[in-house]
Amino acid sequence: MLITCPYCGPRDLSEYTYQGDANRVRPDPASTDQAAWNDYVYDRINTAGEHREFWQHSGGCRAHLLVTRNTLTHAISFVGFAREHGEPKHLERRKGGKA
Amino acid sequence: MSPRRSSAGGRVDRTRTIRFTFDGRSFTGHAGDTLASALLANGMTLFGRSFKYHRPRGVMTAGIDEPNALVTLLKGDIREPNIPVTEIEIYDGLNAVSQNRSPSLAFDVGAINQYAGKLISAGFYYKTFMGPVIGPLKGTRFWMFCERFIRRAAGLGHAGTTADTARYERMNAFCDVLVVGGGPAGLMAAKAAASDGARVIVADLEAAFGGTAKWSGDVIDGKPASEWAAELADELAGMENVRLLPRTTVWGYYDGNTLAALERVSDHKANPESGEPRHRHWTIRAKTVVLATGGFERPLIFPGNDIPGVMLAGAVERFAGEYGVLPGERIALFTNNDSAYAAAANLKRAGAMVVAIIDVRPEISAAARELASKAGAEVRLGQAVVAAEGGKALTGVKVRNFEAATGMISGDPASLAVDCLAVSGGWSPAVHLASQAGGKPEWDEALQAFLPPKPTQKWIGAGAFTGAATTASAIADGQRAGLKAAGILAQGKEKLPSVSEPALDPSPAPVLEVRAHGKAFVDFQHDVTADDVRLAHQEGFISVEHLKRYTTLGMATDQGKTSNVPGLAIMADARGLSIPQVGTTRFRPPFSAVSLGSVAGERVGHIRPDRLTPMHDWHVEQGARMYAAGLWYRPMIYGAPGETVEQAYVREAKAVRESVGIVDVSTLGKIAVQGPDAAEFLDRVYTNLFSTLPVGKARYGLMLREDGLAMDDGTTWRLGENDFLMTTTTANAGKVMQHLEYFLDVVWPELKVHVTSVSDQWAGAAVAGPKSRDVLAACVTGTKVDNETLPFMGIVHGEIDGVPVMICRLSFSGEMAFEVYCGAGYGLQVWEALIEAGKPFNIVPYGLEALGTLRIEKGHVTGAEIDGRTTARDLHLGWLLSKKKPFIGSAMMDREGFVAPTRLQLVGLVSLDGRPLTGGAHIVENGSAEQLGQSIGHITATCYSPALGKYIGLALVRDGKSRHGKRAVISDPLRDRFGPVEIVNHIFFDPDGSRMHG
Amino acid sequence: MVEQLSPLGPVWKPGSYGNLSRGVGVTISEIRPGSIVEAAAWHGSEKKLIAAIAKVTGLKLPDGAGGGVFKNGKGAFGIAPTRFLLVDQAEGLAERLLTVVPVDMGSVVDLSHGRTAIRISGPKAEWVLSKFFAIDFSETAFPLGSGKATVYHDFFTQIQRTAPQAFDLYVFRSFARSFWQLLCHGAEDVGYEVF
Amino acid sequence: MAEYSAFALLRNALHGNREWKPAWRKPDPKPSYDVIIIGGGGHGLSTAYYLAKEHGITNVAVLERGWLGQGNIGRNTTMIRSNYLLPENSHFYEHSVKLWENLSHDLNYNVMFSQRGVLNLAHTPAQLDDFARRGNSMRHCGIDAELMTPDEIKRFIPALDISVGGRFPVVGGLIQKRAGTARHDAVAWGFARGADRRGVDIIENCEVTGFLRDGDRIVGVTTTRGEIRAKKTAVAVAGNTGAVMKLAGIDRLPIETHVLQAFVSEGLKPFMDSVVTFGAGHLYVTQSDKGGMVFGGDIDGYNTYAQRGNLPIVEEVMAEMVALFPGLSRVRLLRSWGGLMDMSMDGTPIITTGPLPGMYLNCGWCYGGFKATPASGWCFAYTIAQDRPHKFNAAMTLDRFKRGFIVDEKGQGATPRLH
Repeated sequence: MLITCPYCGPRDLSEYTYQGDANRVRPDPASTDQAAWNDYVYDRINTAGEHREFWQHSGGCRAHLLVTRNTLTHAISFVGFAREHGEPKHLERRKGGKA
Repeated sequence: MSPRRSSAGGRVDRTRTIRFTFDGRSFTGHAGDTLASALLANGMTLFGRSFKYHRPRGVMTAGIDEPNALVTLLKGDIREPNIPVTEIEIYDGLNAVSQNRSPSLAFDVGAINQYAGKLISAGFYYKTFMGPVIGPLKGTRFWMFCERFIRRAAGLGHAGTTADTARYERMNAFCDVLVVGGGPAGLMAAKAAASDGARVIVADLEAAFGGTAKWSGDVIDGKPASEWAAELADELAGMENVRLLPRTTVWGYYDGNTLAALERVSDHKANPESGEPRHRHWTIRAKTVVLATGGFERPLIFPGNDIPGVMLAGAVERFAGEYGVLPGERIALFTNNDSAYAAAANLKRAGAMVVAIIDVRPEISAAARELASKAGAEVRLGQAVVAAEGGKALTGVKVRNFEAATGMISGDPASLAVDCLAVSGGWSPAVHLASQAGGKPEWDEALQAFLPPKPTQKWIGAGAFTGAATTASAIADGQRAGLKAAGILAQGKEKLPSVSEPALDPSPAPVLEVRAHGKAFVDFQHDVTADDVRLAHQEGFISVEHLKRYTTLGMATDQGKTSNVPGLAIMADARGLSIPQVGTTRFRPPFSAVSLGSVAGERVGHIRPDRLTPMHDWHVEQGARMYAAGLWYRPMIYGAPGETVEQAYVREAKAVRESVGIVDVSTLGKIAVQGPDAAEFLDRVYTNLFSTLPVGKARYGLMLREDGLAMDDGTTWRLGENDFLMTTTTANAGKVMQHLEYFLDVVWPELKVHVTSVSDQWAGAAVAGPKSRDVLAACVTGTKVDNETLPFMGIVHGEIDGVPVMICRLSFSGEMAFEVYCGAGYGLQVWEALIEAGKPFNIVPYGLEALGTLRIEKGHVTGAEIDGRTTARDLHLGWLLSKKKPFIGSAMMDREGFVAPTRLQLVGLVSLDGRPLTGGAHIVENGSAEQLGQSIGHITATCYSPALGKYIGLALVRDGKSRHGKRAVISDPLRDRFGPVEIVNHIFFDPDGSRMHG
Repeated sequence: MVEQLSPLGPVWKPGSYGNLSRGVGVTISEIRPGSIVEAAAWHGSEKKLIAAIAKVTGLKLPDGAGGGVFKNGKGAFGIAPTRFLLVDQAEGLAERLLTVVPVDMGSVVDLSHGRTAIRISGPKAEWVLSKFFAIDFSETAFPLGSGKATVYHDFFTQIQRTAPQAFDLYVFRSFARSFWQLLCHGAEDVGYEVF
Repeated sequence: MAEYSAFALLRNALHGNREWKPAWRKPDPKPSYDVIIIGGGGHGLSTAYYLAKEHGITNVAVLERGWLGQGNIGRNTTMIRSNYLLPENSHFYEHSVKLWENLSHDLNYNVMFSQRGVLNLAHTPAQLDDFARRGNSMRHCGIDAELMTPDEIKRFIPALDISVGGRFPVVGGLIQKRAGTARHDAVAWGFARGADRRGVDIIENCEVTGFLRDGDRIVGVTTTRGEIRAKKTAVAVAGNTGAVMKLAGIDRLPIETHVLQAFVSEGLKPFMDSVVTFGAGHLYVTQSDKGGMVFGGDIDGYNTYAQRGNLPIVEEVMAEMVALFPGLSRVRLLRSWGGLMDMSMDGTPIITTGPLPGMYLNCGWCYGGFKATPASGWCFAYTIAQDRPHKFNAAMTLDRFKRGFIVDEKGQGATPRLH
């Protein structure tokens, strides 16, 4: 499998570390909503099809990437920097500044 | 010249004689021979014994699809089992032996099995060997008793235990176009693709390029096809944008157009050149792939079809055409299609006597008739071979009338005396790689074959792979594919070579089996007969996968290349369905068997690297026993002559408590955490506060995982307002780095923080003991090291022996101690300077064992306690859990199960019988070797404590805190260690820390 | 100033080895620059950092991922978004950079001891490196001066093409000895020279 | 249906094997059952078998989308062991081993369970202490375990390079002698035949397309072969748990589906008579009765439903294989395959009532599924019949994550690729 790192270009799977499901929503750090935290830490949508996930180019630029990959075919339809494409909830919380 | 070798023709060099050995007997062959062609030329017919019935078997094919003729190659004690003779290029001194026979190939006692044929039919072993339900042989015993004999009978060749001395290596390649298969289609594709400068790789599993052109007898551009192909290959070899890979099997088609290929670099040489590998494992990343892998001929299924001398027609043709070897003196052909007629004509041209062509079809094309008369062969249409006769060699065949539509047999048998029967059941395109790439092959009724699926990755098919039947169409196909693959717009007027070849009918008759009395084999190596397939059907194993698994059809070393379609056909017939309705099995890597060594590549003999500290060589010179910690090597003890491990670490630990010792801590993970938000970031990452840490001070910190369990601990030093140096445990350095990067990239990208691994930038030495400050005072310049300048957890910068150093006063040992850091390149120099300065105080270098002893006495935790299952509170680190702020893990750390009183908590243990405690032992309230107790926990670390004069340990014990002062029992049945212990506080020594603060 | 000790120790053996029948395929040497520094900008400050680097080193970094330049013993190339690896024969580059890289621009980390620089050059350099790294070393994919960060199993490596047939490899110091041995082993088939 | 035995073989041989009957019937689905089990894999079939055998519940249908046993029951490295660290796992897997020990007789089908031992190699003193801790934990749970010295190991497996190329010398090992291997397909066929003989309907080529509900209660399923009602509906579909549970509106579970590759070499004469695992990497090896070396390593480590792996794992596994057995570098890899693993968040399976009324869930096997086959079915059958877990699967609940009663054998936390 080749993943095209937006910085390094197409690189072999062996250069990457899988960092898991990118559909999870991390609650606000101060939140004490146990259900929300449990959902974030333990539950997965485990999609059969287009799956948003994080990969770290640990054997290259070390950036975390947001990858959309079809779990039935392994075809990759999108790769971007996680810091720019992390899931929307992050963006909202960011406006609130440091947590 | 041997009896079976024609006087001319083929690409063998009759002027070069090569000597080799088979089963201890020496033979000669010629340059260009395979072991198969050389032995056939010597008149050999018997090559091996089958898996189950041990029936005599000859060569059936001329390539990698060979199911029968497997041998073991010997290089001294190094063994290479199960290699088809058709894949082996001979060289002087080649030494091969036959397999799966005893005592000899000619006389094999295992052959008795064939008389038990009906008894040991498909799946018989599931129905017996279960043994009695009571008595000494109940349970699994009886089966295991029988199994021993079954295992001895099964298997093929013997593997060796001697380490292989050959070299293996990997190679990464990138190209615009990878052409798989160097036949006419592949060569044309390569030429077209390369014409515009594209980077092209052409791989072919044979020694010489050309594929069928090497023996087809066609004429291309007025030349013999073999010449045409050789010239084209030379032309390609001369282009700098083309790489030709002969003897290279592309065996895996993985995601992202990544293909794996095995190049047999020096298997054909008596001695490889210096540094030359035996096998090279290519990982090829191609923008586009051209699959021109050709096809495999299928056998026909009839009684006796496995007798040595019954071969595939294409193979017989190839032996004659490429190697100038005639596998028989009187050859007959048996076919359901036209291709055998071309074979007959070529055989005749090579000097063979072609007795007859038996064809199940009532009539045939004019071209076929013409070829038959060229071959001088009697044509018997609407007939079939109902039996092949002979034992270790074919003596003749029986032929009767056969109705293709119904399979009905009639009329009196005619006997033909032949010593070679060339059979053809039509051709199956080699769709394996396309199937691996994803997608299901599609059945073509006219060609009676599975054709490649629609591409699911970037590949284009060409030649026989696509079902193309003629050389002309293959060539045109190849050119088209090559242009397309390289993205060159076809002008439509690209010059195509002219081909003269007979106009044969590509469609075979839909007949693969002749049902008559006797064992008719479908999978030759595994001895799966047509009746076995029908038995599977009868017992309900009717899906392709069940058929395969129940009968082992297609599971042999040839991976069903010859048996797959015939097997399906018989099942389809039994179920009254069409072949595609029964389905095909999905092909997976490897396309054909590859050596384990080749895929291991250059890592054979270099499984993982050594990671060394700057002081490594010094430790070794001082006689340290080195300990592998992950990839690192660290001193375990600096044993003096005659010292036991315990004596050594006790001596070292004592020295630290009494005077001063020094230990190499360079392996600790070190991460530079920099930026205006660095302090804020650390507050979120650690359970305790770091924003309040003043510049020039260090603080101990604990990290949790998101799930609230302890992850790692260490000290972090504030070197500047925005500049921290984080240290982690040796084992978790990489994990923590990734943890920090994840949160900075994914969760808090708004933070202005950079993390950089500086583990290798700094050498570290911990100087510990009451005299440690005196040692520093004696060698450090540029700063004072007294209590005011360098208080506990303080940091100063200075020089040792002219080398800039950074010194932090912190203690793992519980003694007054300092960690001295300097550039790794200066590590040894500073280390030696410290040793020198320490001489007056009898400074002692100490290793991991002493380090462990000192930390156990102090109750400090390491990976053995922070094992991914413990909470901060379990380890008495609750005081580090800040209430002032959220941090990673804070939301999850108070879950019911994480605060339950039944949890394992850290305690100290003291051995009450004066004997050592054993690591990994369990703790029970009471119990003995005879009567094991209930485990209430386990020991995580043990030592002899010189400070206490006792054997002590740390343990994780259920509700441990409430057990202080209570007695318990160490229970270690594995090492038969039982005895009384007292459970105590985990801090054994100097609980108020006066010594390190002092 | 004290001299850095090489991590290669006893495995560094000058001489010629392997199959030299077709000449020397590659030359392998440890180059020992005085400074190896990683400089990183906050997102949005890349241009400012590139200017600061130019000011101190005189090296003008081209735009674009992995872009780099190597001249008269000085090298600079991109290793990650907003991050650059800088190499100088002279010591003290980190200190000099810190004078022009304020905290609101980015950060500077001295790796002069943390990374070991190995140069492999010669007609077979691409061939030998391709035995380990899964990247395309051809000059079109890996132009002169540019750099790539990659990994071969445990060996994280940053590579700059410093000449048409030469590559400078930066590996973690603690791995350098094993890496050196592997590289030499891999060069035996083409013949190699160590100095 | 006729008993299998040596005598039956002989009798049939004399009659040209014409009398063998199908191993199981191929009935059409009835409109309703007491229990429907979704998934005709090892666990589903064994659940049906034990429902009938232990609880007398025979009005049961096993619904299989494709051909019976097409999942991991036929795609594993056939290893059976109960050498676990945590008692919650030990007791469960030991129960399984005990069922294995009599399974061939129980099923009248030779599943070829061969107790040739599973040996874990240790390469550092610390690792040996870890193994000792695990072995002692086993012994305190009444499970056999022993330590071996390097010399004993060398004698036990002569082909093994106990210096591992000098890099990871073996300092000892932990062996469970009652552990071993079995013939994987036979297990599926044996349970199928056993369940069928007790009246269970095994329905192949019957894909579940949805759940029938009465309020939020599950009262059956819709399938490609029509509607089937049931008092109780059990799900045992391993890698496809997510997809099937989505049909019931459960769109999140503590499960990720990954692919595990497995490998087999060409057949060899007896080379090694045990199961061996490499402690300085991740490799497990055995030799099948047919002679092939059967081995595997880590999962590929990313979410996937494609039964195909990638090259890096293949290369790693071969490198470790040759490091342990330097004599095998010239032996050839014959086949590889990929199985879908339902990786749970703590590496421990889930066998539970719910999550919806009328529903029962069995999943999260990571790659311990094969050895668990009998106990999984046995415990799941108990849970379905009694509507509460047996003590062997009491810890394997779905809510253990919320409550913090994690059973994390490897201590890796909620990172499935590391379990």
